[in-house]
Amino acid sequence: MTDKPLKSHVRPPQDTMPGGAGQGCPAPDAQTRSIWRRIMDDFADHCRARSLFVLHYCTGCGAIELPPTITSRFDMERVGITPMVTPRQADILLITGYLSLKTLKRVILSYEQMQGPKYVLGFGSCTINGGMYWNSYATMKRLDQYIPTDLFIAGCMPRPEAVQQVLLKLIEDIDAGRANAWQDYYRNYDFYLGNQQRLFGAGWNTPTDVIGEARHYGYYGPGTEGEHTRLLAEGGGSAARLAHAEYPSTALTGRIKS
Amino acid sequence: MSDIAPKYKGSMLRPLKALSFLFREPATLPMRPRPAAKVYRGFHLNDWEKCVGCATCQQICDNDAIRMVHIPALPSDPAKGIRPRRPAIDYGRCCWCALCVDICPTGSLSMSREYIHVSRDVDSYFILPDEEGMHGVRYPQGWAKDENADLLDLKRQEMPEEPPQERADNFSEICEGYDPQTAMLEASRCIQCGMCHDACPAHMHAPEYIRAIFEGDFEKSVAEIYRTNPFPQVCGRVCTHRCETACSIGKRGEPVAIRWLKRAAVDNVPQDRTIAIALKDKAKTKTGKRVAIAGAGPAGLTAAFDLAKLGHEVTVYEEKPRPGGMMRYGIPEYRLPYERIDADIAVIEAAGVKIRCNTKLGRDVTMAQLKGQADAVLLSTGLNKGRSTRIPGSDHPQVRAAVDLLARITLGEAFDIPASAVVIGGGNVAFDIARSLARLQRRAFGKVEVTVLALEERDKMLADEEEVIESAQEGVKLINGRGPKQVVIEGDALKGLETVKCLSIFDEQGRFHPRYDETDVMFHPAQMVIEAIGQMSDVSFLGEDLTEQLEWSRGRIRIDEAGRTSVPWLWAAGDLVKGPDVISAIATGHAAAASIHAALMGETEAREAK
Amino acid sequence: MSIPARLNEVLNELPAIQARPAGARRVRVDVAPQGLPALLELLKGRLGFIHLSAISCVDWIEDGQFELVYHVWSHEMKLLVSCHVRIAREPGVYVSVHDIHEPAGFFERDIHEMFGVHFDGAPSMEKFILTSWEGPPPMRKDFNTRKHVEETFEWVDYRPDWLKDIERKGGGIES
Amino acid sequence: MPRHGEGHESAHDKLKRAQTLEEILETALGFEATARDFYAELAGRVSKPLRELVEELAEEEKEHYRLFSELKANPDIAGALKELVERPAEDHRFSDFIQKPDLGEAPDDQAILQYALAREDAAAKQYAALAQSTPEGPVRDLFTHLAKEELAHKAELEKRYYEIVHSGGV
Amino acid sequence: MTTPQVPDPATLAPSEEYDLYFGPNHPGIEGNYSVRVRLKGDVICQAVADGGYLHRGFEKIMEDRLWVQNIALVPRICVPDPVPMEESYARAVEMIGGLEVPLRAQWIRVLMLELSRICAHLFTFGGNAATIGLYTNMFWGVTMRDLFLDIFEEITGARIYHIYITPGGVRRDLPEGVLERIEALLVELEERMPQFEDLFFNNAVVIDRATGTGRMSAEEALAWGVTGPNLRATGVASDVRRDDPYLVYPQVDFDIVTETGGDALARMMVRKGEVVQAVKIVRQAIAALRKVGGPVRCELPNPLAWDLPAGDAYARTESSKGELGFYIVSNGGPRPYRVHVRGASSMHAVQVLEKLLVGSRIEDVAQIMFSLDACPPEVDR
Repeated sequence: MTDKPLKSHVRPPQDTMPGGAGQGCPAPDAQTRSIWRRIMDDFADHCRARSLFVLHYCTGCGAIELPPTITSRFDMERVGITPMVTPRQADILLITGYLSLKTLKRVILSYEQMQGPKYVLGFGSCTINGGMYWNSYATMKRLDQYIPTDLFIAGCMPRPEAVQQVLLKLIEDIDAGRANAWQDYYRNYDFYLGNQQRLFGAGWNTPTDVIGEARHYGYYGPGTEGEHTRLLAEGGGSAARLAHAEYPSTALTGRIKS
Repeated sequence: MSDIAPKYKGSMLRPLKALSFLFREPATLPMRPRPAAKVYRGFHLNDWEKCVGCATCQQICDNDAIRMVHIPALPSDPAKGIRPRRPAIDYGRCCWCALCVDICPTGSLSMSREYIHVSRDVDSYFILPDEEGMHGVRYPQGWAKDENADLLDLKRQEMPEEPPQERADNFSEICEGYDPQTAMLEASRCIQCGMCHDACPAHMHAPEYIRAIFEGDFEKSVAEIYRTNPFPQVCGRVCTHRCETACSIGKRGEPVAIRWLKRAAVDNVPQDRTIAIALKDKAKTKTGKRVAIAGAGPAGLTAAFDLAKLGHEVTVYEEKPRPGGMMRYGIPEYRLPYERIDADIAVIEAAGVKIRCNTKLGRDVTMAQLKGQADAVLLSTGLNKGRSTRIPGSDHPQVRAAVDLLARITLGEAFDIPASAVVIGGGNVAFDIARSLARLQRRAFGKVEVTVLALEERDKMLADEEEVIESAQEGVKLINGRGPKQVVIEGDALKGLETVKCLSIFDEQGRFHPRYDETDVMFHPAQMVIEAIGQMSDVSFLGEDLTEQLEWSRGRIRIDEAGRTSVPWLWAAGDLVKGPDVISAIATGHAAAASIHAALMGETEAREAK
Repeated sequence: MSIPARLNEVLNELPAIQARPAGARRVRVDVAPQGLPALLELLKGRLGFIHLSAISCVDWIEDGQFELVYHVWSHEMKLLVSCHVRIAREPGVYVSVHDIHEPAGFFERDIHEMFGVHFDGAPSMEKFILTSWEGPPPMRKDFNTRKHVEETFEWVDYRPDWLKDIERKGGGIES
Repeated sequence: MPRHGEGHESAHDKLKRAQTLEEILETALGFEATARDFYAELAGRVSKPLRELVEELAEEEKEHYRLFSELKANPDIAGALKELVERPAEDHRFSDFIQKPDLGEAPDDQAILQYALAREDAAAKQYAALAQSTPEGPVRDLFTHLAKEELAHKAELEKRYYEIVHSGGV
Repeated sequence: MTTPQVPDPATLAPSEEYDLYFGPNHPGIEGNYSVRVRLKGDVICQAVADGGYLHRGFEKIMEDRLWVQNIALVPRICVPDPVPMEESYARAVEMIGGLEVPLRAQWIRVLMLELSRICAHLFTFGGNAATIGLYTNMFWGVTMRDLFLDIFEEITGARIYHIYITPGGVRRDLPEGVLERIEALLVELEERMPQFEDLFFNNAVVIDRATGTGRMSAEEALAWGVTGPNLRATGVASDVRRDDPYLVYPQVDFDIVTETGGDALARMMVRKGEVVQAVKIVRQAIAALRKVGGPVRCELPNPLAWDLPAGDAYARTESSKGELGFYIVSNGGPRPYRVHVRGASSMHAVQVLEKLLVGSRIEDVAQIMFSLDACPPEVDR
C-alpha cells in the first residue's frame, strides 16, 4: 500500500437515471420493458429464486454453521438451495464472518467470476463494522465497501435458523425484483475499485474486465469509471495485468529444488 | 480394485437394513426459528429504570461496540449516581459474549432469546436496547446476571475496628484503617465510572486516587486527593461520604470504601512527602496581596491553603486556642484524633498560612482592623452556638447545649459529669455527645446512664447508621418518636424531661409537620438535659453599620455562588453560609478562594475595593 | 516438584545454564544463545526429549531483546523443558535447529514472519501467512495495530431513526 | 396600639356578640390589621438579618388582610364559603411545644418565629372553638374557613422554623 | 479498453508436469486453506501448503485486551473444536495467577471438553466421508453433532462459541435436567454407532480408498511433531490427558485408543474409538457432577482492575486435533504481554501434509487432509 490513492472519495448516487450517458444499450428498467419482456423477467426471477446455488467457499469462521444449514437438520434444499463448488455456476456468495485481506482478494476474484445476477450475503458483525477483529491489521472491516452486499444478518455467528431466514428473505427479494445490489458493482465500479486499491495498492487488478461487462450489460453509469479505474489503466494493458495477476504459475517452480 | 476382504463383503440383502429408516422420526426441523435456550445470549435488553448510565458496560466491551447516548429527558441525579444516558450497542461489532451483562453494576442489562435480524440497511444494526427487545416483540429474557456470573466484587474489605468493650471507656480511635494490601484490594473493586466525582460537593478526583492506590502508588494518590481536598486525614474519617451513596457498585452490593481509601492513601505516605506533594504547585512569586480569614474551620483553612499556594499573604484568626473549628471542637476524638487534624493543618501552615489562635473577632480584633490589614476578608466562623428548644424550664443551668459540652471535652475543661443524662435530638451531634458522655460516665461511675430522645423513627434517623449501632454497643439507650414537652424542675434541682409521643414528622408532601399525641407523656429522670437540635452562628462581631451594609437572606449573609457578599471586600464560606458537612465547607472554601484570587488579581473589572 | 536427577546430570554438563522447576512437569532452563543447539541435542539424545512442542518468541522491547522459548517434551520422563534464550533485537538473527527437530521449520518461519527474526539455515524463510501484507512484522511491539487500523479503514457512521430524534431533542452519542 | 398579646381575649367576646357575616369579617380584619402593624413596627426595631424575616411575616399578614377583605366584598359570601370549607386541613401542634414568649427588646429569629407560631395557633384554636359554638350555617362556615386559613399559615411558619432552627439553614 | 490477450500456448515451455491450485475455494478442504501441487499425470511430485487465508492476528489483538476480555476471543481460534481453546487459555492464566479452580468447575470443564471432542470427531466423520464422495455420512455426522450443539446451547447460552470457561472456573452452573438429557443423547449416539460403522467404517470402498493413503510410520510421526489421533494411529500411545494430566483427568478412567496402520483408515478408526472413550468419560463426569457440589468459579477480582503477576506458563490440552498449547507471558499488567497458540494442525496442515502428499494421487489430497483433521484457523491464528 505504498502509493495510496485519495483517502476519502464520495460515492456517486445509487440510482442513476435509465439510459445513462455511457455507451452501450441503456439498462432495461422496469417501466419501458415490453409486456412480453416483463412476463419473461418475472418468470425468470421466480424460477431463479427457487433454485439458488450457494458457492461452497468457507470464507470465515461462520462457515461452520453452513453444514447444519445444508444437511438434514435445517435442510435448505427444501427451498432449492444447495452448495455449488464453482463460482461460475453459483448464484449466492456467502461471506460467513470476517475476511482476512488474503481471502478478500480471492473473494473479489470469485465474485467477479460469478455470473450476474448474483447475490452476496454478509454473515455476522464482522461484515458490518469489523466485528471482533475491529482492531486487527489483517481483516477488512466493512464488506459493503469492497463488493455490493444484498443482506446482512446479525449474529456472531448467525445460527442455522438465522441463515434460513436470510435465505428466505433473499428469495422474497428476488421474487420482488429488489435483489439487484449486483448491478451496483457495475454502476459504481470506481468506488469499489478505489477501496480495493486502498488496501492492495494501485497495482491491484483482476483479470475480469468489469468495465467491458458494465457496458455489455448496459449498467455503465457515471460511477463506473473514474479516478481509480484510470490508475488501473495506467498500470499497463491487459497483458501486464495478466502477468501481474495474483497467482503467477511460475511461483511454484521457483521454489522446487531440482 | 483389490479384492475386498471377506469380512467386508456384505450380503446381497444388506441394503435392506436401510428400510428401518422408514419408520424413524426425520431429523429435519420445520422452517421456523426454534425458541432458544433459557440462558441464550440473544439481542440485548436493558431495564431503563434500573440502568443508571455508569458506562461500565462500555469499559468492559472488548469490541468497543457500546456507545453511551445522552438522553436529556431521562432522570439525572448526581447525588444518587444517576446519569441521563443509556448504552447503545453496535451489532456490527458485538460478539454476544455477555461480559457487559455480567459486569453491569445494577443488573439492568441482560439478553433476550431473540436471535434473528435480517436487513439490508446497515443503520438497523445500531440499537438502543430497552425492555421491549430489538424488534419490540418482548422475547423472554435469556442470559442474565446470577450470583455465579457476577464479575463484580460486591463485598467490601473488612475495616478492623476496636471491639465495644475495648473502646467503651476511652477516646482511642475506633477504625484502625486499611493496611496497604487491603487498601489495594479494596481499590481494585472500583470500576472507574466517575459517579462519586459528580456526587461529591468538592468534586474530588476519586476514580484517579483510587486507581493510584490500586497501582500501589500512594504518593500519586495523595497528589490526586490534594487537587481538591486539603483535609485527607479528616475527610478520610468523618466525611458524610455522599460519594458512596452514588457509587455504582453500591446499587447491588456494598459501595467502594472511597472515604477509607482516602485515609489509607495519606496514612501510607510520610508527612514530609505529603507536604512536598501538596505544595508542588505553590506559586513561586508572592502577589503582595494580603487576605484575612476569620475562623480556622475547614472552609477558612481550605481557602487559606488555596490562596497561600497562589502566592497571597494569608492570616487566619481563630477564637479558640487550637485551629480546626468544629473538626476539633465538634467531633470527639474516638472519631477523629486531634493529631490527624494537626497533620492536615501542618501541611496548610507549610504553605505559608499564619494562624493566630485565641483571637476572637469582635473581642481581640475588630472587623475594621481586618479590613485595614488585608485586601480581602473571608468570614468562615461557622455555626458554633447550640440552639435551645426553649421549652419551659430550658433555661435551667443543667440544661446544656451539645456543642458547648463537646468543646469543653476537647478543651479539657472539667465539668460535673452527671450520673444520668438525657439528650434531645437524633443527629450525629446528639450521638457524639451521648457517646462521649457515656465514656466519661463509665470512667467516673463505672456505668452508663445516657438516653437519646430522637423525634424520628428508628429507620429514618438523621445520624449515620454506624453511629446508632455503635452507640447501642456502648450502653447508650435510644428512644425514637419522642418530642420534648417541658423540663421538670423541683426547687432548683433538675429532675428530668417530659416528652410526648410524636406520631409523624413529615406530611405527605415531605414537609416538616410534626403531629403529636398529647396523651402519651413520658418522664425521663436525669440530672442533665443536653439539647442537640441545631446550631446557629454568632455574627455580632460584624458591628452595626457593616450588618446594615450587608445583604441578608433568611437570616444569613447573602453571597453569590462564589461566596462573595454584597460588600466587595468581604467573602463568606462554610457553615456560616452553606452547610451541612465538612466536605461542603471545603467546597465553599475553594469557591471563595478562587473568587478572592480573581478579584485581587483584577481579572474581574476592578470594582472599587475599599 | 524438584528437577529429576537424570535431567540435572545432563544440565550440569553444559556451561552457563540455570534451571529451576516451574510447576508440575515443567522445568525452565535459561541458556546462552550459543549453548542451545547442544542442549537440545543432549536432551533429545540422552533423555528422550524428542517432541518439540513449540518455539515461542517474546518481544521484550524495553530490554531490546527477543526471547526464544523452546518447549521440548519427553514421552519417557513425562516432563516439559522450556529452554529460554535471549537474542538481541537488532539484527535479530539466530541459528535454526530444524536439523535436530523437524517441526522447528514451521515455527521458525512463523517467527520470521511475525517478528522478523532470521534463522540461519532454516529450510524456508519465506512468507507463509502474510503474503498479502507489506507492512513491518506485525507481532513486534513497535507495530501499533490500532493506529494502523485507524489510518487504513473507515467505520460505519450509524444514522438510525431513534438516534436522529434523540439528537433533535438535544441528546446524542457521547464521545 | 393595644399591647400585644391581650387583644385576643376581648376579641372572643367581641366576636361572640357579632351576628352578621360582615361583622365577623370586620373583626377578623381588625385582628389581621393589628398583627400586620405589630410586625411592621417590630421590623424597624430588629437588626438587619432578622428584618427580612419580620417583613415577610408582615407581608403574610397583609396577604391575609387582603384575602379577608376580598371575601367581605364578595356579594354572595355564603356561596363562596361553601366550597372554601371543603378543603381538608388538620391541626398540628408545634415542634418544640412552643409557648408564647415575651418578645422583649431584641428578640432573635427563634423567639420571633415562636411568637408568630403561637399567635397563629391561638387564632386558629379560637376560630375553631367559635365554629363549634355556632349553629350550622354561613357563620359556622366562615369560622371554619378562618380557622383553616390560620392553620395553613402556621404550617408555613413551622417549615421556616425547622429550616432555621433545626437544620441550621442548610 | 482492449480485450485481454492470452499468451499463445505454443510459446510456453513443454512440460509434462503442471501445477494445480488445490483450494482455497475447494469443497474438500476443511475451512479456507490451499495446497499448490505439482502433478505428473495423477501423481503428486511436489506439494507446497499455502495458508494464511484465515489469519486474524489473534495473538496481536489478544495483547490489546484485558485478561477476562480474551475469553471471548479464544474459542474463535479453532472453529470445529472451540472448548479446548477456552480451557487451555483459562488454565494458562490460572497457572500464572495461582488461581484454584473449584472441583465442580473442573468436572464441568471435563464434561465440556469431551462433549466438544465428540462434536469435532462427528464433524470429521462427515467431512472425511465427503472427501471420498460418501455424502450420507456428512448428513448423519453433522445432524448428530447438532444435537450436541443443542446441549451446549442449553448449558452455555451459545451453540458454537460458548465463552463459558473463564479463568477461575466456568461462568454459570449447569441448568437442571441437562445431565439427564446428555445421558439420553449418549444412548442415542451409541445406537447410531453401528449404523455409522455399516455406512462408513466397514464400508469396503472406504476401507479400500483409505488403506495406505497418507501412511506414516511411528518414527516419522514422532519426528514430524505429529500429535493426537494422527500419532496414535501410528501405534504411539501418547495422550496429553494421560502424559501431562490436567483438571481431574487423573481420576477419570479411560484408555488410549491406538491403531498400527498409520494411514487414513487407522486415523479414522482411532477417532471412532475416541468417540467411544469420550462417551465413557462423559458418563463418569455426569456421575461425578451429581455428587460434587460447591461453587463453579473461584473469587475473581474486578476484571477492569486485575493485574496478573509477572510470569509465564505453557498449558497443554488434548484437543480433538492433537496437542494444543497456550504459552502466555504476563509482565504484571492488566493485559497479556504475549500469547502464543500452538495449534496441533500447525504441524499436520503444513509440513506433514506436504510430505504425505508427495507420491499420493490427486484424488486423495482432500482425503489425506481431512484424515489429518487439519484445522486451518489453528495454523493461521
